Amino acid sequence: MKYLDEFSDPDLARSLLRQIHAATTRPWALMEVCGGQTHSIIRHGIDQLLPDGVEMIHGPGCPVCVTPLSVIDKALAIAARPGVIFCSFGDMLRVPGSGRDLFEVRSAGADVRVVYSPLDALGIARDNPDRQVVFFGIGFETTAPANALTVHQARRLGIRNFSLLVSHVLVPPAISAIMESPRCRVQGFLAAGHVCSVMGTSEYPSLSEKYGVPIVVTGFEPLDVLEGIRQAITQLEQGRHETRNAYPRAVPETGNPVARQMLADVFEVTDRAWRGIGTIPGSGWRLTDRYREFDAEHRFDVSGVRAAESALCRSGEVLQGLIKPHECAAFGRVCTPRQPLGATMVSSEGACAAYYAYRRVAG
Amino acid sequence: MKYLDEFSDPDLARSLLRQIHAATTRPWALMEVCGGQTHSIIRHGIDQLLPDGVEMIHGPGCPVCVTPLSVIDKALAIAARPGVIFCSFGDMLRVPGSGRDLFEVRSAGADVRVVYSPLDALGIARDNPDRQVVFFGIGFETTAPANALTVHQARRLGIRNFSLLVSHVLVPPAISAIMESPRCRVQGFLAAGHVCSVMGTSEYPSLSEKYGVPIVVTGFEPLDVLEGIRQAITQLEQGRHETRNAYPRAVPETGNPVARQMLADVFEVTDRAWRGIGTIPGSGWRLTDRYREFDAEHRFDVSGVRAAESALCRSGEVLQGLIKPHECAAFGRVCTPRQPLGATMVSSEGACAAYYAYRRVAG
Amino acid sequence: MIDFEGWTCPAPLRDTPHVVAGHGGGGAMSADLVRHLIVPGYGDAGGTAERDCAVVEAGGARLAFTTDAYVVQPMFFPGGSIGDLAVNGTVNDLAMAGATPLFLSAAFILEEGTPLADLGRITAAMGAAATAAGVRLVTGDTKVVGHGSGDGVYLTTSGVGVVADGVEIEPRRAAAGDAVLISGDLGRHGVAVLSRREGLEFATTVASDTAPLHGLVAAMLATGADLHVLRDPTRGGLAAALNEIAATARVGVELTERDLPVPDGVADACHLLGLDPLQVANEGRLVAFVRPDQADDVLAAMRAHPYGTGARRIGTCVAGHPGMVVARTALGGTRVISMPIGEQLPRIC
Amino acid sequence: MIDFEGWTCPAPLRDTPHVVAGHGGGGAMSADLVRHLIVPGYGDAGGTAERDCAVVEAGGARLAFTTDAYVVQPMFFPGGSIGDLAVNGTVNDLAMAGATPLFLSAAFILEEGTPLADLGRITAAMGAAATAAGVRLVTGDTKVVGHGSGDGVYLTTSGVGVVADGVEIEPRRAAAGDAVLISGDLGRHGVAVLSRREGLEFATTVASDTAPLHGLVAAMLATGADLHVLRDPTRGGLAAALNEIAATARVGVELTERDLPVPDGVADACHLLGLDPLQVANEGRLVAFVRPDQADDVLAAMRAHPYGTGARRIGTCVAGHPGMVVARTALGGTRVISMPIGEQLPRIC
Amino acid sequence: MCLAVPGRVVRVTVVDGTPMAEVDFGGVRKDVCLHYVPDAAPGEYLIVHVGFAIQRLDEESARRTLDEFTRLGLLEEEFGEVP
Amino acid sequence: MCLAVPGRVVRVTVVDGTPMAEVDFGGVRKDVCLHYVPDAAPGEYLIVHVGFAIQRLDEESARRTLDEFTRLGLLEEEFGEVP
Ligand code: SF4
Ligand code: SF4
Ligand SMILES: [Mg+2]
Ligand SMILES: [Mg+2]
Ligand SMILES: [Mg+2]
Ligand SMILES: [Mg+2]
Ligand SMILES: [Mg+2]
Ligand SMILES: [Mg+2]
Ligand SMILES: [Mg+2]
Ligand SMILES: [Mg+2]
Ligand SMILES: [Mg+2]
Ligand SMILES: [Mg+2]
Repeated sequence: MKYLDEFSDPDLARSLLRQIHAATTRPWALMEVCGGQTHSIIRHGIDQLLPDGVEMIHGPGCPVCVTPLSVIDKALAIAARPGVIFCSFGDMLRVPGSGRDLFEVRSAGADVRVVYSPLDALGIARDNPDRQVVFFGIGFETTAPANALTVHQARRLGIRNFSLLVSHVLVPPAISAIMESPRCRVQGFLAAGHVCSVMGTSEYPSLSEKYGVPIVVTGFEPLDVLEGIRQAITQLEQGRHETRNAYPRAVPETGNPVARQMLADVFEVTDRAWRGIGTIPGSGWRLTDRYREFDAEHRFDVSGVRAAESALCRSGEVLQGLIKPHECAAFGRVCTPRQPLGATMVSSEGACAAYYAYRRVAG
Repeated sequence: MKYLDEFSDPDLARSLLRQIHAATTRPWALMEVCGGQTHSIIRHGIDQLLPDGVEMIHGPGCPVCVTPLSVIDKALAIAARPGVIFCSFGDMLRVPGSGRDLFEVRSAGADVRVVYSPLDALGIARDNPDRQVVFFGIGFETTAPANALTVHQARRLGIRNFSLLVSHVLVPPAISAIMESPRCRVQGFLAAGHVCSVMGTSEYPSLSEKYGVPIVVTGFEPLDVLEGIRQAITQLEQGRHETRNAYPRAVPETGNPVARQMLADVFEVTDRAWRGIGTIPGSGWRLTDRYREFDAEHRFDVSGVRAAESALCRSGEVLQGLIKPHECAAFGRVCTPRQPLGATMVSSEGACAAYYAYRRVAG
Repeated sequence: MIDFEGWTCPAPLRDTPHVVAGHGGGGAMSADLVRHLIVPGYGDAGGTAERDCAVVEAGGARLAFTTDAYVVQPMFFPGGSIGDLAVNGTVNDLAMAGATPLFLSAAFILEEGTPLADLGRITAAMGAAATAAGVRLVTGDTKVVGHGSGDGVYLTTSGVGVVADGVEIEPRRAAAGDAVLISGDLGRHGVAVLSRREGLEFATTVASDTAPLHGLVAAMLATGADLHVLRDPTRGGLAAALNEIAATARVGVELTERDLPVPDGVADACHLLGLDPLQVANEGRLVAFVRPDQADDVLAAMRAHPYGTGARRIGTCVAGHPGMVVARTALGGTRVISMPIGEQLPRIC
Repeated sequence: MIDFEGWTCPAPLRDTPHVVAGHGGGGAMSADLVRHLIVPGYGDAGGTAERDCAVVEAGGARLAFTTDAYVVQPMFFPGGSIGDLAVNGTVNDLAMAGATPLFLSAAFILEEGTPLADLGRITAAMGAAATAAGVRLVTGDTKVVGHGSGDGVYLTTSGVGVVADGVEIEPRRAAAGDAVLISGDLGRHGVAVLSRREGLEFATTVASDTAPLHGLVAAMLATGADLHVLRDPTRGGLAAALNEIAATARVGVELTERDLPVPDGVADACHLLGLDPLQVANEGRLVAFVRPDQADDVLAAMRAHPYGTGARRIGTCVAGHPGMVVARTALGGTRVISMPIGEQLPRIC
Repeated sequence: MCLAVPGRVVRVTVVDGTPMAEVDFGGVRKDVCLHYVPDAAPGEYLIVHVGFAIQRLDEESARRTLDEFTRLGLLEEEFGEVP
Repeated sequence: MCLAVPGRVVRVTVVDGTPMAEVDFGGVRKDVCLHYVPDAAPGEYLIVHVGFAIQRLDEESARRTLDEFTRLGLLEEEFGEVP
């Protein structure tokens, strides 16, 4: 695909790698915030090609992984109700709640459907006027415009049997929370390019400043990731800590003003729990009062749902790079990709899952 | 089974047959009104063992066969509605309406269920409060008490998602209609024992009197049928025309007073169309006003349903013994048990179906 | 009896644009579907695909090969489960060709939400039945379908067996004069399953007759008799089995009703529901067409086998009324035992 | 790389008391279900029942025997239908044992309400595929299930073929040093089906690769090479096929990512939906493990066959990291190609 | 019309205010509504149609009918067989 | 997070008052909501996430970035390879 293949060119990648090696004089710990970048790093083996001592810490930027247990449990409770069609992005179906996952709820008879887009869920609502259609509106700032427009359309078109179970999370507060952690080892960030395609880059310079870390906005192809690493290490080696945009083809400084305006109309900032990490103040979006009637938590009383996170799971520490997955006593024993206890074992790019896959590689 | 096996004894049957032969001096045409007796006659080959010239004309006493096309079409229309559970006795499922049958409606997604008893349908209504449960309440006087009590219970227990699609028919008006037919060949009747178990025998003497025909109330086992034939022929040979009860073990003269009282409360007399015959005045029951809200025709507006009976079908004449099935041009060509046009081809004991089965027997 | 000049066979499948339940009843609608839609679709690659069990030659061996899909509801019933049914049914289809069954395959279609414990009970029943029948389950497949796109466990077994030289057991070999034998009483399986069917539940002591019959067939062959036809009267019961044989061989069959072994519990359940016991399924019975001079030997061999203790002669194959099965009633009349159309329905009339 | 002392295999099937979709995905959950529930249920009658295709001896012949259930939705997709899929799939399972496929059976489970015209199209596709593959559809069965207890047509085909003496093609024969070959490009079937899947519809020119592969196998055998393993990478794709072989033979596999032939249309669709093309199903491809000194001959023979024109070497079987498949990335790193767990899900992340 | 069969009352109960009975039909047992034969007692035979007892079976009358058939048969033997 | 891919606009339409586009992703085509990039024209490249265009792809910028990578590679060659 054009603009993907070019930014995967192995020769240019090797050239960038050589420059990273040339620039690196000591160990550095960088975090790619975004799960998509984690995926790219593992998929292409980039971490294995970095200079010894340059460590990539996988951040909490997988929307599937960080959706709090309590919200998953609410999703399971709503999906199990008779008459409900519960729609979700595919990768949410295998995420375990306290007891089971959406696959199991579906296997017990619930009508759970995988859709490509929230607009597909709205179409299902229109086609099934006698059913309640709920879309599981998770995601970071990238996905929020899609969910926002969908609920906006539902209101505009009067599709009242549609609602959104919202669990949006925001990147900048997460970066703050990571940096505020007493044992934080992160020295520089790769910021998530597609989040910035929507939001722009203006939120990051103050974070670079406050915490003294370079933040490089970058993309997802190997060259993008490598260039992000190169720029971050170059800054670190030079003692700088600035916000830089290494993904200008997709990220204008102002992001997408139309989308930001819609977001401001549909969503408002709220505290949000992150799975395995805990509550981060002001780190999420919920529907504004104007859209309250389309809020699935409001429409279906799920206030009684209580989540019990596994006492064994140390994914919060893993996410912050404080421990390695195999230092968790549950790892590979009671916690596996098939029976995950924590967020980081759920998704294939989660740190624990990645370690699990590599566990047998002759080192 | 006790009281079935004893009344099927072959030795006693042959003895009764010999007495029939002994008593018969000329041809007689008898009608067994009841489809159950038709079934028994064919099942045991009784018609083949009667004296030459004694002809059994199969009457319109199969509730499945005579249910009018318009009611079947209403049943199909109601069953096809979303949210409806349509319950029926098994043998109604294959009866064709103008276009299709309940099997085909079910194959298109309707929830059509076979039940043993109308009470089972009421149980389904109780178990599915969010669905409309409709029972196809067909039958003669024998079945009417069951349907009556079921709708009575629904009212008493407040099960408001239950309704009855009623098409009850009555034997005495049918006997009158047959005898009033200008070309009528029937000289004596076997009356339906189980109808009389409910209604008693008091309606028949006036018919015997008015039309000058013997009427013998009898049962369904070979000895019962043979005894009915024997008594009818004996009367005919002697020039008598009386109503006699040859089934006293199941038929008290007053029938079942408790049942008759319930019937009077739940049902009222109405004109009723008989499939292939036409409308017979006062030959049916419908729900009284007290039970109107449990009337499926009332609950589901099916007034627009119009039935188109096949122009080819001559089942009315067949039923009255005026023509033989193979004299119908459609017989065996466009009308077969698998693709029946008329009532008498629908049920395995219908006259046309019976002829179809025998068509290949070396005469 | 009746003049039937101008008789025409009704156009098959006419006016039925969709699959309906009756297409699976093992009667005339099932047969039409296979004959007029499935086999024509196969074209030159089919040809013999109508057969319940094919006898083919491969690598110099004479093989029997068969398949059957099992969708029985409920999956567990008095006397058995879908698991032993699927093993015994396929073993029996091989046995009806005179084959020694050797290897079975099993393909599962599982509905989401099916308790794994149920699947475990089924596979254990399959293992036990296979061990009892002396066959091995050598290959398989498993698929999962969504909730509401299945019903618990559907199970398709296929089987391979070896047919000895000289054994030619086929429906078309039914010949006028043949004795018609049955290996035991009728209707137990169908009544057992019906008694647990949702909406019809009744209490009964009748249990399914499910059993592997290849040992019985071996005992019959060991008499040296030239068995013409063997058939397991499953879906559609004895009525369907005999009508199929009569139609295939263009012979008539005459039964003596008094000799048809219908156990009391089956007769009673059929009375109650208005069913014909001759149309009720059996899963551990066979019907045999045997030369009349060999019938007594074969009957004796059957009766000496555990699965043939109730064997008896029930009728005769005749040249008259080809394609038609007729029973002489206890009263001395005759009635036509016709091919069931679709599936059996409880009657009120 | 990581210390994994104290590692324990997770208890199979733990905490999953019901069948879920993943049990049918052809990945680890499917394998667990077979290994830890179905086969143990069979007891002594099973044993080799894990096999996709069994090689057995019957009547002096060496036979291959296999079965597969097809529940694909939609039933018609670019490049084929459930009908040709069911014929080719079973032909291929036989071919992967080095057998010459001869006879097929077909058992239908039809949902009430399925248009007979659809069934007709399916049987015609089966006939055409069987004719093309030179096999005969010799026996079958048809069942009907209620509306909402099925989904159109489910079709189980079983197949019997003959294996020549000396041919020993089995997963456990994979040996360190073997060249790993693929017969053509990857992922066409899965993408074609996904493109018509309700809720995911997209326009694409990618069509299913469904094809019978026994002719290709015959051409490979005709080189005289000692083929160690053949496998059709169907459900779970190349990832599942190689992981299964690696696990069975206790060998490692090393792929060179650059050599994996993923056509543009497949790569693009996978990018869009976040799928891994190595986990996407193929229905007309085989992967072969061949002695390194014979690899060139075999590759040449493959390329000369119409279904092998895109054949190429994609990797090597190694003694290191037994049970594990690793790919060298274009950048020079490595990544683990792990066994898919359940079925593939479109990702947003 | 109206398939109705004789069965023997095994046990009587009341469900939702309605008298019910377990009825034995030669081994097969079904629950039957007794609303129309409310005083039926265990051991008695009932005529049952679609789950309802519609009438009591008069055993004495049944015996008399059968006796009558037998008597007619004996009489007939005296007068010789008919064709 | 946030799998988003570049695609080329083939055709634009309006559905229910919302601008939509058929977008080509190297052969694969999907309908995409243009609400957030309403002035996108056929031939332009968009960044698409879960059925929505979230941003225009700046082709000029992409070319410049690639040129820069190439230039850095050439520079590096001048200075010799790193380990
Ligand atoms: S291995 Fe499992 S339990 Fe341990 S930290 Fe990772 S996700 Fe949590
Ligand atoms: S053969 Fe068919 S069309 Fe003719 S009278 Fe009988 S039912 Fe009607
Ligand atoms: Mg078979
Ligand atoms: Mg058979
Ligand atoms: Mg069979
Ligand atoms: Mg398989
Ligand atoms: Mg179900
Ligand atoms: Mg297979
Ligand atoms: Mg295979
Ligand atoms: Mg296969
Ligand atoms: Mg069969
Ligand atoms: Mg369906």
